[in-house]
Amino acid sequence: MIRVENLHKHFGGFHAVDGASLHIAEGSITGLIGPNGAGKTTLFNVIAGVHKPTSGKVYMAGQDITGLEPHELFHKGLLRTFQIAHEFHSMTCRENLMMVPPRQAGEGLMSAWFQRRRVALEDEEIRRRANEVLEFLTISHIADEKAGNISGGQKKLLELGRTMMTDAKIVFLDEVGAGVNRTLLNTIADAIVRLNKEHGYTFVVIEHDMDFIGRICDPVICMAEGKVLAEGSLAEIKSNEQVIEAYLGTGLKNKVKAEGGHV
Amino acid sequence: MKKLLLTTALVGLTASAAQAQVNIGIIFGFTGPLESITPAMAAGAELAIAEVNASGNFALGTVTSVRGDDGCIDSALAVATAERLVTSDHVNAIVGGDCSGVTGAILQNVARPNGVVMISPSATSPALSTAEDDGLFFRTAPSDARQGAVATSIMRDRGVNSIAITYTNNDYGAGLADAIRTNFEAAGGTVTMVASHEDGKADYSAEVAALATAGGEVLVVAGYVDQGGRGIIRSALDLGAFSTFELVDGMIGQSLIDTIGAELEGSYGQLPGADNPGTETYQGLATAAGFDGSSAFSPESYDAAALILLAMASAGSADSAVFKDHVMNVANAPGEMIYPGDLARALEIIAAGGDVDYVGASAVELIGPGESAGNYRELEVRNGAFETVRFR
Amino acid sequence: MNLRNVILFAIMAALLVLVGFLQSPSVAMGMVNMCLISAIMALGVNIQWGYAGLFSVGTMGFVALGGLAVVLTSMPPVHEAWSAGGLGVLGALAIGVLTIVAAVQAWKRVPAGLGRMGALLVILVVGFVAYRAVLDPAVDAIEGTNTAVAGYLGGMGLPVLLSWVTAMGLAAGVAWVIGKVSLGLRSDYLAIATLGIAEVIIAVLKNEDWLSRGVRNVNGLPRPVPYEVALQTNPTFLSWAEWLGLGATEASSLFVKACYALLFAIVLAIIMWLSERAWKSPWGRMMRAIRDNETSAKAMGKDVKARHLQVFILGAAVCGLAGAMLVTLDGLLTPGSYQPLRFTFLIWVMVIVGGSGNNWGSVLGGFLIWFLWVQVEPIGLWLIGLLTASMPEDSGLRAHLIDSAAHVRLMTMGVILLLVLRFAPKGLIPEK
Amino acid sequence: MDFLNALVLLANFVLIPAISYGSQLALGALGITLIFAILRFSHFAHGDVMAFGTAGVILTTWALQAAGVSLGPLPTALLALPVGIVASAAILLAADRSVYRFYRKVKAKPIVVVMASLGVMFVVNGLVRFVIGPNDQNFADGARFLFTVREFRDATGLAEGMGIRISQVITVVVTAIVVAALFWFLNRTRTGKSMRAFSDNEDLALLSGINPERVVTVTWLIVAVLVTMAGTLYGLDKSFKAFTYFQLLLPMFAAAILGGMGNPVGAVVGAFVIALSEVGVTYAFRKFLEYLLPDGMAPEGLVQLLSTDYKFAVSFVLLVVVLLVRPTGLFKGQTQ
Repeated sequence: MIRVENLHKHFGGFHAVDGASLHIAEGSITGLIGPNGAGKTTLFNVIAGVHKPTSGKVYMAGQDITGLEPHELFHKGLLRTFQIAHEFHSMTCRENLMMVPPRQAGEGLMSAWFQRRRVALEDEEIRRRANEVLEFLTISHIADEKAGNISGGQKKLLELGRTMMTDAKIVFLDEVGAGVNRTLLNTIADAIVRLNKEHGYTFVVIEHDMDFIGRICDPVICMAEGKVLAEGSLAEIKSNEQVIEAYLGTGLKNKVKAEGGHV
Repeated sequence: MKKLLLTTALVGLTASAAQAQVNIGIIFGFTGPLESITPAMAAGAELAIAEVNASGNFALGTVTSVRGDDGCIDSALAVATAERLVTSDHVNAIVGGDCSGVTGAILQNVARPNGVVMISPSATSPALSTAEDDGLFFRTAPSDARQGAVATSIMRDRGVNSIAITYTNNDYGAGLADAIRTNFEAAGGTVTMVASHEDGKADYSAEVAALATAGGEVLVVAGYVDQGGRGIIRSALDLGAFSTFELVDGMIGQSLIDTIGAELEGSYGQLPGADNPGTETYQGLATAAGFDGSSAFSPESYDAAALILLAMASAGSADSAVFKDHVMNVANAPGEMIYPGDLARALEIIAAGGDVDYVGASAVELIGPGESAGNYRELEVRNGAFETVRFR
Repeated sequence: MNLRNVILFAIMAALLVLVGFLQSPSVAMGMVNMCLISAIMALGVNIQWGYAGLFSVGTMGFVALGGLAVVLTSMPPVHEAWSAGGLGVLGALAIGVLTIVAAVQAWKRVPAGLGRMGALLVILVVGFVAYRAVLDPAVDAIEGTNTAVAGYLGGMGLPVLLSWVTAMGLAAGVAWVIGKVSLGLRSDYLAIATLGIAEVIIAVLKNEDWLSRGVRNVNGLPRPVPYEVALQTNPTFLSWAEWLGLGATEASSLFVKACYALLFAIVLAIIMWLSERAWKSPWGRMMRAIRDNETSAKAMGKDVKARHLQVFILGAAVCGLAGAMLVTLDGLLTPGSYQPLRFTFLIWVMVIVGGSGNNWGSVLGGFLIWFLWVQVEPIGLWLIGLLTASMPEDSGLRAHLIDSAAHVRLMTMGVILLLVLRFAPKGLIPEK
Repeated sequence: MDFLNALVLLANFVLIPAISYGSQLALGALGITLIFAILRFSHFAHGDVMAFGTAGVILTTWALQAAGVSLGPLPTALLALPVGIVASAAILLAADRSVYRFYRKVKAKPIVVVMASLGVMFVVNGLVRFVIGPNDQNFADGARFLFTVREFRDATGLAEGMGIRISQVITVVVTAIVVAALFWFLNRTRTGKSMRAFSDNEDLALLSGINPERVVTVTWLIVAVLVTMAGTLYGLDKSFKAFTYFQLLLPMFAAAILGGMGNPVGAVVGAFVIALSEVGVTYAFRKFLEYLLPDGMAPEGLVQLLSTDYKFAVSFVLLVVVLLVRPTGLFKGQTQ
């Protein structure tokens, strides 16, 4: 589905992604783990078109998609969510979902002005779909809340919901579980699995919660210092020497940093 | 909001309370690029009004004046202000506006529709000569076309063969520069360069540098005395680019000599005015009233107001439709010559059925479409002051 | 429209009616006209800022272009000037366009490096020299023809109302170029860039005399409504006026203003209808999403760049339209009158005070701020008159205060802006 | 000889004016860039605050002149500087306390603060006219020239001359001292270092115990010094007029952005680039070329790239081009 070849992304002298190569199989739920600063989010950003890579290639279904704009990738069926929820805060949850479907007739000014009926019909259909998604995610009760006012976990659900509003092929989820309580996390996990099974979405999930990863992901890829360290089932990864060292090493470093006042 | 309503109401009330009198609107750009010379202009007009009131000979009642701001360059504001003065403060006539652009706008959008006489002391654009005005528009300043001819003859008489011209980038400057260029070239001289300058800009070295390369014996400065024109002269002297300047009417002012100093000696220029003792009288009156009477267009403003009031007296009516036909009569011969400070006497003569020839502070002589004939004084800077060389 | 908004508009209407009673109906009608134009300008800015969050402070440039469009459309052509240098100017403009196209192509085709820089430099220098060589003599010839009243190419001699359409086209076209170049910049930089570009537009208007007489102004633009003077001598009209119990002067002045007001109100109504309809459609939903979070909107497949360009052009077109209406109302084009304080910052105050992102808010802001802009001066004069009434006639302070009265206007605008930003940051009519 | 003449010509008409104008812009642009670095917004009221501070200097100068105080060949205004600085510091701090601090507290978007600074601009604009009026004010005294064009020509025997004014010398010297002092302050003192830390990373700086309000206050004080200096030097060199100072806003911003917003070195360089391009691109090079080219090859026209009407357009075209090629300016400015 997605093949990444020897990808580099440098910010000045800092090598965030340093020659990563990996392959994501169609229909899988791949977990991407690694210590802080391993380059996971940067890798996401490069694949999703937010950053242009310094070098290296990204292929989707055999097609070179390196350096395409995010909105172009969206139309190819590649979607992503963000580590920190990127909801449209002044819009209601339902509107957050309704804005997603591409090529809506009503997004053209001429249709919006002069084809009121056509636009209304189409919008009714989109609204119905949005309501279904809300139902699916069990958040129908907040459909008319401003997205800026809902809880962090609900925002994560909403982001997941947005990916359901279009015909996605592959969805990148960046730290879906961060700051989400256990109950909601389970809801999210269920939703991911169902989407994978029922709609055939491929998922790539960055997450620190190993229970979560263990529950839904196979295979799991571990990154450290911008490179891919290991790939396999979670159990295999957990017993990998290199992985343990990478986690311990930076774990210690992080501890020191935290005491030095880093946030 | 309530307070605002209240104040608006009160403003309205004070305005309507004044209805029994004769009202004169004074519309100048109290804000905007000319904001520094307009106070002296308004003071000039108000001086004439105060003089008429003090005389007790004005049969039509007490004269009050209302100031209005035209922003000099904001025609929408100018029209709104004039509209307010005419229809709400019920002014019988307008002294103003100051800049030619807004003057045209007020004339077309307010004065003509409402039939109100307008006398501008400073709008000199030749285009206003041909504007439709229904006989309502006059100006105590001559059209720039005339000044071009005068400036040319001054320079040619002094043996100048090549000049560079810089003008303030508005209709006044551009019109004047055109007039000077055409006249000077027709008289066989060379114009090396005509470059504009923007008023109120930070730095004029670029303009002066270009003018200096073009060369010329004299730099003609068609600008304003305390605006870009002065900056250009300062910069030209500092850079040694030019040493002699020909100054147009907007550039004449003691403040120019005061700030530039001795280096200006020998430069010359022209200012509207005939061989006129009135100018000096006016400056004395102005000083006594606490403002600078030599400030640009201040005498013309005095004259504009005085002309309106004398024409009203002569017509026996403050109605524009009636007294507009009397403006030319009181301004021109025959009749007794009237100078600043003589307004009481003028009113007496008029009341007695006599004829006056208003000369005023700027040697008013109205011709053709109601504009100043264009008598000019040739001035030269000698011993730190403008001295009159001759009249043209 | 909820009750609160209805009340706000009612208060605004009451203020204008009050002006009609206390000052005069003619003043009030004149203000209504300017209020309508201001409201349209504010809508233009609101489209750029309120809809898309584009901090563009180049409003003045588009307003001025609208004014230029009126001259180019409605003034009769000056045949003398066309035969003197019309071809030369057109040729020079063609060379200019070709040069830019060639430069852009070189930028795209030649690989980066010294070669590209060299090619660019050669194209630009050769193009510039050729442009000047063709343009300069043509311009001299044109400007030499009857400078006092013409000296320019004139317009197309079409009905003046048509110019309102061309104004939108002209402003939109220029906005397309500006947007292509500068919309990628971040907010503050975009502000300074557009501020500067607006100044450049004014400089062109002031200095390219062949185009619209430069600072010499174009007077006597055709009017879409009858002249007062003509009405005053029209027997039918006079009998109407008499029937209404009005003097001929007042009636004609009111009638003409009412005609303008009707025209402007129709335009405002159309723009409002289109704006509201667009804002409440999926298009509006998409724009709000883009404004809320550009990154996320991109990730959801929205072409943010193209949409920004679209609203930038739309807003510019609306500002251009307002500019054309303003010049039509004035009957003359005075390039010197375009000042950023009046035509950019004041419009921004209108949008912020009214409520950005809300069309009705912008309209209210346009009305209220124009009302204050005109009325603060007499109120200030009156207040200072009260303050200084007890001072002696010859007091220096008194004279100083009276001379300063006119500056109260700017200060008031500043204070209002600060108060609204602080205590009602969403404006008088907030976006819902 | 011809070469020397050409050089002197260029120095007199292009280099010297551009350097003194550039110095004045540099001080203004430094203030803008500092505010941007520390407080993270574009300060639109800068030109008017400059006028306010200068008005303070002028009023004091007049008082000193009336009292018969004089500095000999140097302008008396230099003595009055502290009063002007206090005045502009007062108005800046007042604006900060009553307006900007609120937005800092609620962590408003920078754009909102920019709008607030527009409001402050309107208010100060009116205030200046209340205090000193809209008129042109001249307050320069002391000697005017170090040497004049004529003196130079007589002394060297060259056909071309150049003059240097005392005000230009003061401008350049004062600018050099102020810029040097500012850089010393930012790089060497504890407060300066904490300001730089604050500018680099606000959160980190807060954690390391820097008092943000103190940093902000110090910033405004420095800005007060910079604007008053810039305004006074400009007023001495040309003249004071409230409207002109408002107009200076654009070139100052152009300079700060060109150099890289938030970068002090960039602001200084940007100011000189703007000043040089304004004077240089519109300069008519005919005379200059006449000296350098062999006889008979002298050009016919004025050899002027662009009419002076468009001189400030040059700085904007330059600005836009630089921003397109290097979005952070010539020197790396802040991106947020």
